[in-house]
Amino acid sequence: MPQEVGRQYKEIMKKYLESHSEEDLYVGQQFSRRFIEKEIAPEDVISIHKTAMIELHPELRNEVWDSFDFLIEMMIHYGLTLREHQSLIRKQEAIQIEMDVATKVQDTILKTKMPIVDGLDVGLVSQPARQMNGDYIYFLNGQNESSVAVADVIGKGIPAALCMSMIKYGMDGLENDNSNPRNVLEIINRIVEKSVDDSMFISMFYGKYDGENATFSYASAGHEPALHFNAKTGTFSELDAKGLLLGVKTDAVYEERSVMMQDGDFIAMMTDGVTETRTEEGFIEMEMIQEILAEVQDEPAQQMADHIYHKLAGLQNYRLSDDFTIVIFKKGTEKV
Amino acid sequence: MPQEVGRQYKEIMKKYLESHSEEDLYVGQQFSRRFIEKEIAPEDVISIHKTAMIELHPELRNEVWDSFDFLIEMMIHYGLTLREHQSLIRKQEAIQIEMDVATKVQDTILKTKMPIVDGLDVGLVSQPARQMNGDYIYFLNGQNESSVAVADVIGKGIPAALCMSMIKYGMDGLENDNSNPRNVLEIINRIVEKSVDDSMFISMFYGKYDGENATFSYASAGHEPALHFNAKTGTFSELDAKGLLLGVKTDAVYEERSVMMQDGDFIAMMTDGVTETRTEEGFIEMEMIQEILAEVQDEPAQQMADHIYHKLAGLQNYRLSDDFTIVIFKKGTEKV
Amino acid sequence: MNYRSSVDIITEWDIVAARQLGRNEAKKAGFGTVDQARITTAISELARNIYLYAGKGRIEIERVTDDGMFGIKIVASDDGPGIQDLRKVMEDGYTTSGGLGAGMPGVKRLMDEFKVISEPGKGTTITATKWLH
Amino acid sequence: MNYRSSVDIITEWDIVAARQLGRNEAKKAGFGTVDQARITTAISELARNIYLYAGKGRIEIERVTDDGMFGIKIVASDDGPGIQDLRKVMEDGYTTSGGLGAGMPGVKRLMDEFKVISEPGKGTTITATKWLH
Ligand SMILES: [Mn+2]
Ligand SMILES: [Mn+2]
Ligand SMILES: [Mn+2]
Ligand SMILES: [Mn+2]
Repeated sequence: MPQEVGRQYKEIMKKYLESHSEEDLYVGQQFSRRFIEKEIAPEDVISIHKTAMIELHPELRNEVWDSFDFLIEMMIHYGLTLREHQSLIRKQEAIQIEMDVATKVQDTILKTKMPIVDGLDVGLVSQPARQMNGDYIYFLNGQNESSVAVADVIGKGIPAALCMSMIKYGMDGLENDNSNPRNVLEIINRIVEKSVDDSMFISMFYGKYDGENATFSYASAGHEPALHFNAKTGTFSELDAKGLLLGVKTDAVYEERSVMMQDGDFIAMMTDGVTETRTEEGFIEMEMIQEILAEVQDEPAQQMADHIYHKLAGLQNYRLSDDFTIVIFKKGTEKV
Repeated sequence: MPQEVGRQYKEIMKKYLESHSEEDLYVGQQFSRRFIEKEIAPEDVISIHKTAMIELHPELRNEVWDSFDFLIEMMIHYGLTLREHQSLIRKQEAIQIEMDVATKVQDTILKTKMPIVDGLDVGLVSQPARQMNGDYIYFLNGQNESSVAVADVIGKGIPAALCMSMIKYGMDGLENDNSNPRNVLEIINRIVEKSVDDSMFISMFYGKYDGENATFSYASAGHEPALHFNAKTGTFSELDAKGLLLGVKTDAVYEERSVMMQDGDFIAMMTDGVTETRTEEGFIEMEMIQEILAEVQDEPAQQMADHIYHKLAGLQNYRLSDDFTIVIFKKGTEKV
Repeated sequence: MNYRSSVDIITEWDIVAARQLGRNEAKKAGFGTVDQARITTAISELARNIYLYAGKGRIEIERVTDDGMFGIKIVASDDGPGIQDLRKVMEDGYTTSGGLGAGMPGVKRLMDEFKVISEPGKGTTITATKWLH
Repeated sequence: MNYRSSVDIITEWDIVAARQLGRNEAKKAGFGTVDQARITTAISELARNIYLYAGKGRIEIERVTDDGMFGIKIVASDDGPGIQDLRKVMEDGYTTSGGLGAGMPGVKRLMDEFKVISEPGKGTTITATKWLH
């Protein structure tokens, strides 16, 4: 303990004992904060205090000095806890650095290529609510066809990240003849069920656009329904199909349905971070999403996705409570 | 603050002020530890102390009481740091639970199947030094041939775990005609280079046993050489091949070499956790590993692997400083 | 009708004035020495943040009652730059080592209730209440 | 020639005796009040661990010199069950909430040097030294 610290402490306390002014307490408290930064333990503070009192009031009775010794003894474990705290903070910082690296690795591993198919215009927004995104998008491109998996991992952090890399490589391994929505979900379900612990589930919507006959076929593993906008009638219909969440049951089967797309039609697939947007007045209605999409029905798909993101995130002051993902497949008006 | 606490404090201190006995300090300190458990802040302790002193020695001068008020003010930030500590501990516990789940997920994702090939006996030990294993083993089984990748991820924790899942799915995706050692390393190197940040490298040894002509071909990405035991001559030779660590350079090329295996021959592939076993006298010599293996040359491959693990881990009191992995391919004496 | 008084924070001395006001009010309201010191410290932190980061602002102190409970409410307001990343400022460890002092998590712990409203460019209002138990 | 004295730990009262011995030695060696309390607390923790987990053992206290430095060394030894997972016992947070009290990391922090030798089934010897600065 540098003697200088003790001298300053004595001066501040001396002034306080004479004047009882708030200013001295303020100065003293700012001073005590520097103690903590210098890792001076609380028992040291008592000792500094005792020394200062001995110098200022040597006439005091012995009981006072003894009582300070007792107090020092009482403070030792407080001092230990404090030092444990400082080491824990350093540990926490190391974990943070590790998480940053992991996020970067995950981003590179999980990146997916937007499809280029004649006559299909694609838009995508995927915004994480916290550091790691628990929504996952995977595009699979064939000749004259384009598929997308929109998934939401229930569960967070590192296990969820590992889970997504598993989905990605599962998809990468798909053979071409297995790429129908119901087959894809069945295969991925088996992989997930085998690899993942019971507390982790994944909802997934898988949609495939076949450019040959302008058909969109889809299957769903407990995921939010998609929205199909019919340009001719100007109306929306929900696209939903029966199926359990991935990872619940090995031999789950998935319903597959399909719909024809006309020029100007679009299909919006999303996660519950979109549909369960929560404002101060509560959750928004599905009609609201439809209205927002209808406003921009003539824009390119990417602008449509950006527009709905800014509208809904704005309602929450851009503080998302869940990961937000929307994918738009729009059939071009001109056949290229 | 329950009054009872103050009353007990006063009693203990009273006894101490009268007798100055060590016993009272011991009792007092045990008591102070319960304070911390009850989240009683250090400023509360000063206040309890002051109250006790007022009751025991009301005759003391005002400066004493004022000095305690000053001390309370000095302790407020200590109290805050302590409460921050308690919340940090809870956060740390949550992270620990997440890591446990991640380890389990990783174990399931990464599990690999030991090969069954006529005439080849395989043994494996892989022991992590800490919670997550940074060594990785992957078996690939074809008709009448069996391959193994032995890898060591340089880098730890979560990023390393993500990295291994990437290798695994990269291997899963290999086409049969690409399964020659040099091709495998070139493909995996490209995947790793693309996905991984510059601070993470992987060393890998890839060996393939072809049952048809009893040939073992291999390539190495900056990995420890393997050992080939020639049963006829009773001597060892090192199997090494030129090649950069994975993830350094996109277009790295790998040398491929091969060796014939006779009945009773075995090949031991390992990570540096084996060769760099550190005892109190320093690192062990490669000769020592050869001697230990030679002792058990007639045992089945799994017993050989277990034997060398127990020998070397025993030298370190089973406190491994690095992950320890050894794989043994042994050519059976009887052709089945 | 609530009793209410305030101190404008412009210079560092105003921090001391706000502390003094807070301590007096806490004492009058019947808080013990330690809680007086905690309330004063919370005011000190809030006033210091205004002085350091917003330049100027105001600390108001109110006596409040709610459902038979009696307490003291601190309102710290400024028209400063606002808090960019509220989530980060509320994180433990983030502020204690840096310039914000005991920072927001500290003030939150010293008091019983705590609320921040902040918009970048439009200033910050922090309300914190401590109840007499 | 080093001065050396010891206390056998069999009952809880022996913990107090070991503390007393340690405090006296620390005082004689010239340590200040706070360091006396820290050395005594370290002895207390070690003796308590012996009493609670090994049943019996011994605390020895030595004066030591090294390269002109002067200090006090505590040796705590027992023939108890030994420590199963040394790594875990040395972890922060692990011991403070459980039965081991301030535990090993605490003793390590109270002193300047610290060493454990433990083999399951064969007992534990802990050596901790504090230097006079
Ligand atoms: Mn989610
Ligand atoms: Mn969600
Ligand atoms: Mn490694
Ligand atoms: Mn290694």
